[in-house]
Amino acid sequence: MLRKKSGWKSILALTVVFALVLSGCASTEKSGNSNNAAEPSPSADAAVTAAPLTGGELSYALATSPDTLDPHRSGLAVAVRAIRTIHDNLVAQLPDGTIAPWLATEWEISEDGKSYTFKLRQDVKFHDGTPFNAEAVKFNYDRILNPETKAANSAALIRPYKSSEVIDEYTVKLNLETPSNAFLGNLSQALVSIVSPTAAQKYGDQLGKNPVGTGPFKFVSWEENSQITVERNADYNWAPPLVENQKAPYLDKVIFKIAPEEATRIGSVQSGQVLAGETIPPQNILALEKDEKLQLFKANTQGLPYTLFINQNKAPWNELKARQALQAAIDVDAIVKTLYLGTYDRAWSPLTPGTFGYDKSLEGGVKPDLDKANALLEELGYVKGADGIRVKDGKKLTLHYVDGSPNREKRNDIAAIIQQQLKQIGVAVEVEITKDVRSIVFESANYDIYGNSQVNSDPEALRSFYHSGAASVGGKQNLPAYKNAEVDSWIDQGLVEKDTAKRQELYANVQKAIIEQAVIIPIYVFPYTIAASKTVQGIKFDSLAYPLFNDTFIQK
Amino acid sequence: MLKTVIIRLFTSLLVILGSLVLVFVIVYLLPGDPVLSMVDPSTVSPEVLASLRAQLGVDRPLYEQFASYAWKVLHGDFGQSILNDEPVLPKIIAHLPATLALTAASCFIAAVVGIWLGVLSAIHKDRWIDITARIVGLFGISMPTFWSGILLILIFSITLDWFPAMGSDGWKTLVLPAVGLGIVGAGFVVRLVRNSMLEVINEPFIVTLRAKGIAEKLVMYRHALRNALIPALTMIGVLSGELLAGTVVIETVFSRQGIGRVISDALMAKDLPVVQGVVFFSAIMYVLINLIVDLSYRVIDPRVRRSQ
Amino acid sequence: MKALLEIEHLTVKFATPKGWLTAISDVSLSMKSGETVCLVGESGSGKTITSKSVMRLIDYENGVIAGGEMRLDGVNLVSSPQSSMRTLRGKKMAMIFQEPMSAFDPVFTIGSQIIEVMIGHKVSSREKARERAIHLLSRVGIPEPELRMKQYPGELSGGMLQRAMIAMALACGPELLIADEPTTALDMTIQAQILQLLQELKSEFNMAILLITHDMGIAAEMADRIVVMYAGQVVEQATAVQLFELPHHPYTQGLLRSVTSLDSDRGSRLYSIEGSIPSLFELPEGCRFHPRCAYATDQCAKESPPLLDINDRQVACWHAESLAENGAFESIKQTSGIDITEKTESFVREKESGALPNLFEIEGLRKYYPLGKSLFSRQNSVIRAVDDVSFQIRKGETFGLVGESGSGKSTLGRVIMQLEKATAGSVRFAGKTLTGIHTSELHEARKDMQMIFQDPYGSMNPRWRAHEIIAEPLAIHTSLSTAEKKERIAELLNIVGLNPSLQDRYPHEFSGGQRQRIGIARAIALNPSFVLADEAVSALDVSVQAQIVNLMQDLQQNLGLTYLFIAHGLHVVRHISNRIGVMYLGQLVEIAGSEELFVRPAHHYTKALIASIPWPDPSRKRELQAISGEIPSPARPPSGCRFHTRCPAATSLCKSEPPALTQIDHEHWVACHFPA
Amino acid sequence: MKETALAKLTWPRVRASRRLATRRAKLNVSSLLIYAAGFIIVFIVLSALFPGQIAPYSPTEMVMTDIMLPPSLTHLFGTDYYGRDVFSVVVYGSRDSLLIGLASVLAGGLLGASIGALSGFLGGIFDTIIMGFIEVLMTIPGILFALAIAAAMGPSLFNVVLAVALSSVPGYARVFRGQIISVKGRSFITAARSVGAGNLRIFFRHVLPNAWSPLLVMATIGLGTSILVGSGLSFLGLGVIKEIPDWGTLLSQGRGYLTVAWWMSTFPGLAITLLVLSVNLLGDKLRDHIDPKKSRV
Repeated sequence: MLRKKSGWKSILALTVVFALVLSGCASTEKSGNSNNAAEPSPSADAAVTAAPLTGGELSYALATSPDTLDPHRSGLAVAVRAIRTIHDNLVAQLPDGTIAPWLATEWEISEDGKSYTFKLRQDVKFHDGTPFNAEAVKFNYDRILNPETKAANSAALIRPYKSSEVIDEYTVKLNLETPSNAFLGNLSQALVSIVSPTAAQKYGDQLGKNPVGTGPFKFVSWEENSQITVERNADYNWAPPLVENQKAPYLDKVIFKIAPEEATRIGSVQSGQVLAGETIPPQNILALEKDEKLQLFKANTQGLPYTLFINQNKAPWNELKARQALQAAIDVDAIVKTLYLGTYDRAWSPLTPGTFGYDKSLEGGVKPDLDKANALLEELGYVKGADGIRVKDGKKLTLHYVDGSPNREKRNDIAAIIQQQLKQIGVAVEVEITKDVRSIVFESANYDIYGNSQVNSDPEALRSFYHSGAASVGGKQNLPAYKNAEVDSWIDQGLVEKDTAKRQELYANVQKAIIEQAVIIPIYVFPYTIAASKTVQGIKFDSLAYPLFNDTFIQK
Repeated sequence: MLKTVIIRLFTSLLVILGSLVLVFVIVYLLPGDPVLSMVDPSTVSPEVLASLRAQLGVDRPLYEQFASYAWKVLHGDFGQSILNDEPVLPKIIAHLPATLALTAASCFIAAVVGIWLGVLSAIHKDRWIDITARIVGLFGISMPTFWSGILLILIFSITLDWFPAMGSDGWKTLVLPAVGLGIVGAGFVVRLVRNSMLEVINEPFIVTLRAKGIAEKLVMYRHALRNALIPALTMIGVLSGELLAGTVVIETVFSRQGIGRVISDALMAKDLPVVQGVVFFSAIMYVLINLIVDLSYRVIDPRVRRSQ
Repeated sequence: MKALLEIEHLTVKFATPKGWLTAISDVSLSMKSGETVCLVGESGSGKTITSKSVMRLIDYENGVIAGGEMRLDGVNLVSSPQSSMRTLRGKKMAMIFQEPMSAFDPVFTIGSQIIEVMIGHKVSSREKARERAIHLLSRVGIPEPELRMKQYPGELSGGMLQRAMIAMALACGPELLIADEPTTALDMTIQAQILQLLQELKSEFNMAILLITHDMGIAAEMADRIVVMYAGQVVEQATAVQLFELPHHPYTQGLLRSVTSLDSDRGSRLYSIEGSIPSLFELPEGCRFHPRCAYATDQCAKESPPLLDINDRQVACWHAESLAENGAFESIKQTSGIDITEKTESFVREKESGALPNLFEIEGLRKYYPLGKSLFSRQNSVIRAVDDVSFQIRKGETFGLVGESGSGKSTLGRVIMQLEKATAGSVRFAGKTLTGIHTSELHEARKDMQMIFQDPYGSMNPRWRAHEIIAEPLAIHTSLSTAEKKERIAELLNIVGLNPSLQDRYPHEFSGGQRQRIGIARAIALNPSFVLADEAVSALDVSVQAQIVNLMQDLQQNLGLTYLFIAHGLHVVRHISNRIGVMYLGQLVEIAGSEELFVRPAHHYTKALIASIPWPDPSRKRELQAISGEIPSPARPPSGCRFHTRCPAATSLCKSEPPALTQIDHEHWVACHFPA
Repeated sequence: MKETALAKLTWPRVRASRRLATRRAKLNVSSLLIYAAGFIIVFIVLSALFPGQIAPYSPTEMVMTDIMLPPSLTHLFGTDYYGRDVFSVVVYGSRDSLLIGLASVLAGGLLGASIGALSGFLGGIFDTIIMGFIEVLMTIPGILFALAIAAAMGPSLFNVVLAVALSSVPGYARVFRGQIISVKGRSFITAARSVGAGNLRIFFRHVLPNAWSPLLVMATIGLGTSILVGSGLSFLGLGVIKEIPDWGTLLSQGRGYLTVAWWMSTFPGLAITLLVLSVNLLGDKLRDHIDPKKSRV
């Protein structure tokens, strides 16, 4: 917008872009669950047909600093962007949710669903020359279980893994405590990718600074807070079906530049100092779409959308009517349109559209209705006082809204808007923005509403949020303090049900129940967005919207 | 002279020791269980938690913890990052050059711009030049650095494309952050030099110089400025301390590597060993810079030198 | 002979935050080459502004020449731009200043600052300039000039710096040397040395000297002609002899009469001009002196008198002619010599005073200041500010204490007052030992001993009003009611000669003399028996000095006070004191009755001090008898007799053996092996 | 000949009067600046006291249809991404911004001054210990100190004030101690002792009244610094988040929109800058007034 453009040209460009965005949306909707496909811009389309060029460096601006490059210890999505380039998994999850071979060529699941036998590729070597084999797989998964590893998210992902048996050099059998439909999907996640056992033993704690995997790129250097460099693994020949190029990547190097300040990151992309930058805020997306030199890649994340959990352990939110009042009073559409300017999709269900089992029928179900909300609160005996805040038995109707800092994805702003929206129905919202979500929310359960999201590959993710057995908060309750035996059983069945259609139905039931009982207020689906120079071609995404650079090349 | 140096060294050591205690106590007083922020308590067994506590030593009394910490620090062991087990000292050392370069460059800019404007301002006291120079200087200290930093990026990186907006490799990436931080320093220096110059200009010896028929330029730049800079020199220590602290913000804005980023990240993540290490390290730097300034002051100023 | 410097009707204004200030108006004077002209006047008279105007240095101080003409050797100094003024300054005319300590750039060596002038004026090469600088330094009497070249100003004493300053001024061989109070900041003995040096150099370099001074004595010693200024105007101009013989302007006359000379009658009151110098912001109409003038008429109040030629001189007074002819001014010519017999009477009086009881008894008093503790040497270095002093102050007398700066006289005063703890020795006051007593007892004793300070302004809390300042001792030591206090304050103000209506003013709203009166009022508020006056009149102008001295003498008579009067100005001490002690490097070297001391000084130091006083009588011009050298550092006092390094009569005995204070006559004690 | 003499005489007069005119002018520009600074401060203080009278809209009213409108006559400073009137938000936000500055200066100044005063007046071993402690505190730069406290205690108005206040304590302590010591050495203190005044009397009646003015200057300038440190905390995500945000938070929130809706961050940024600038100008002026060395003609 700082550059001058002739009026006609820009309008033309705009229409083209809009048309494509619209058609892109339409096509994703048509293909059902494949929302996570890259949204190609016109030249990108053209370029796919152009022959890839080998060589070049891709500079890619990351939004925060990775914590570690040890996949098993990392807890940050940003780390996964780099981890993904260095490490491979046994299996890959395709956009439609199906599981495809990767480092494992084929697998068998035992009848009781408690053991998985994988046949492994025999031509794979780690970057340090260590051969990839059944021992390596066993080492990796055992490593995650080992407390000394201080595994983070990977420990949760690998559950209910119990042990491994090396059948032969290239066959490994994984034993589970209980059967799990989510297990294979989870195995596709970068956080449980395979690291070199030699390197892990050699570096110990410091593997995170010296990662060695089997991935398309080899780790070169990590200048903390500045950049991470990976270079082409020339021997690479075992890419997942997610990408077209099965051999070594075209790029010589990918340089992840760490640029936490939005303005800096986007400015660098705009001025061409980096070829690509991630996490583009909505207001800039609109502007960048108009930039002739840039293109946008966008992939919706999977799992749980950003959801506001209403804590039913706090009165009056244990009352269905009170929660329904909130549901009716909060104008999610307005929030999403105002804050995300149409670049984020509104969420309707506890699951994102791309996730298996997503119940599309929920869409358009909840509509803002202030009268209804007011009426519901009246029914509960809350009467508006002089200051417009409702009172019952001398107690004001307040809502303690806890959100974390820093203001990720404008979530604090959602709180601000909801504060104003609920004022209209006489609810005083006390917004608490805290750095210490852990102690306020997860230790002392001191919140009426708290918002969260989770990137996941399987609807099993619902368990830790809605199953009464989950006790992530204070060891006593799940986030909404939701206890519903029916929902519990559907979730339990969903984990083991082998029939896809039946499983889908189970999860649909769960979603319907949760929305009907106003357990939560789903807000938005987060799209992972990359702005890149138009010379950058072929950025792909895995099922969780992490970028893949196997097909990427730079046009001259 | 030697005596003074030794006394100064000795007090510096005491101050460093004091700051070691302070750093330790501050970190100790930070609320929240560091162990719980390291791991997910729902996935880790109490035994692991206990072993982690023992490993960190947080289960022992304060003085014992301090003694062992001090002992380790004495041996160059600042502990390990809670987040990724990285040893703290190498981490600091790795980040130090970028921050030092930034601090030095911004100090340089602050000095050059600040002295220049300060002298102009003092010579033309109460005229337009003075008022302009003061306003310019005051703008430097009145603008939030993150804002001026972003404005710099907007103008010189995005619009004009003269300098990169981010990174810490090469002199080009140093320019904008150094300017962003330097204008803050320049603001302080302008005020300092102006006041100092005004004081010196009123000294009787300036009249003598003029009475001797020395050219006004020489009177100002050779004599007055030299006298004015000597007291200003003492402020370099304070200034570099402030600039060092300013890197916390500016390094984030310009996505630079450096100590400032390390400390702010560590504080957010309650990565206590890193916090301790960086704060202590910056205290040492502060003390060292002040020591050097103090000693060189004694060498440069014949008045102080005489009184030794 | 052609005039070197001509100033005609010069008017200078300054821009101040309060508006334009006319600092000098209509000043005219002319100087011939080789002539010494003295500009005399009290503070605020505009003499320094005049000299700075000649150099056009006022341009840098918001000053503007609003009218008049100045020519130096035919060159117009008013219209010359600064660039051409610069070529004149330092070359054709040079200037030396009052404070040699601050007149040098502290961060450059002496040598480089002298060479800089010559290089700046392109009179010689750097090498030649260096040689000349060394030559000049040695000429002005600086030992080891090569070494001094490399030293910084802070490493030299004030006297040495003033010599160096003179050397620097001479560097380009100026035709006009402007000396602005060149000796005011220096000790008596050094002053004599510098004045002597200037006399020598004047003829040697054939310069004209414009000497600015407030000291009529110096003017008498040095001047060919004297220009008297008052409140920014010239009031009288005459040759030195003429002026001292018969001053025509009432102000000049008053000024000359209020000078305490060494042979004035000690018993009598000093002559003083009433009132104080007007502020330049509120100048009176007509003749600026008329409010203080005894002869003022209506005409004086309305019309400003022009500078008229009367009797071969210039006077700005409507009545000058008639006053001079009518002999309204008694001849103030000093009688030559000191007639000892005339003074027998006072001797008798002093002898009687010997019978008076002692109020203070000071025994072996020492005060050492540590010079920072040393890590490496066990030996503590100390400044021996007061080193073994014993004397008595008798009830009702005034004991004068004189000595150069660094002699320890003020420290001695403070230790006696118990404001500082003595290192050793005892002080007994009215029979009670003060050293080492309990705080509460000391508190009681303080009621009886009060103090007047050198800097009346500094000694008052600037945020307090006059009545609060005076009331402070009352508030501390008495339980008077507010009304009683008020009454007492009014009474005190009346006693010290201040209008009680001024009591609500702040210190800065008073003139120097008025402030000192407030200081005195505070000191006598509790009716003390003893008052220490520490350089109480040194900072005041001559005419005001006389007023304060008179006031103090009146108070002594009326209230029966005992004074310890510390000063470096010998005439005043002589005038007010019964007995005088002379201090040198922390020790008392001589104690004698006031007349006795001046008539028959026994210590060579006392003798030198007396000899170095300039006499306000040009007819008695004499070679100034300056002793050589400067006072050594009290941290490293010389062995034996501490004065031996400067003493003309010193022998090897003096170097090794410290002389004890011994009585040589009735009431006359001296510490000298070979008293004069 | 007479004519030339006359010409010679008149010329410098003309010259002088021209110079008089310029001199007078230069005095005015300086005071004009002070007036401007005073006006800005008065306006901001009024905004903080009576925001309702100045702001045309409610600071919380979100008009979702009017988001990110550029400045116009209806919205002087434009609207933000919530559709709030930026001018109104800035006017209301002045209260917390000023509060952060004032409260932290007051708290830090009082604590620092008390420590400095005691240390300087009592002297001796007490002074040595206190100043040693202060010296140690000085080794940790103010911002870092504030950052640590804010990070530890979490973002709230009180904590930000506390953080900024505590971080400024050593500076105040040092300056005030120096001032106390210098006043202690002046001769009117000796005069008071000589009339028998006790320690308490000397401290409260003589030393304090003459020592506090440089502290006032420092506090004035410190007010600016505090506001800036406060906004720095907002930038690092440690600021206060309230329904009506302070300027630092506004600026910090709006900075991501700089290329899209520059008015969102520019006006709060300007408000901070102008306030700090004005406060500094006044502080400088105050210093000139108080320091007799500089007010000399």
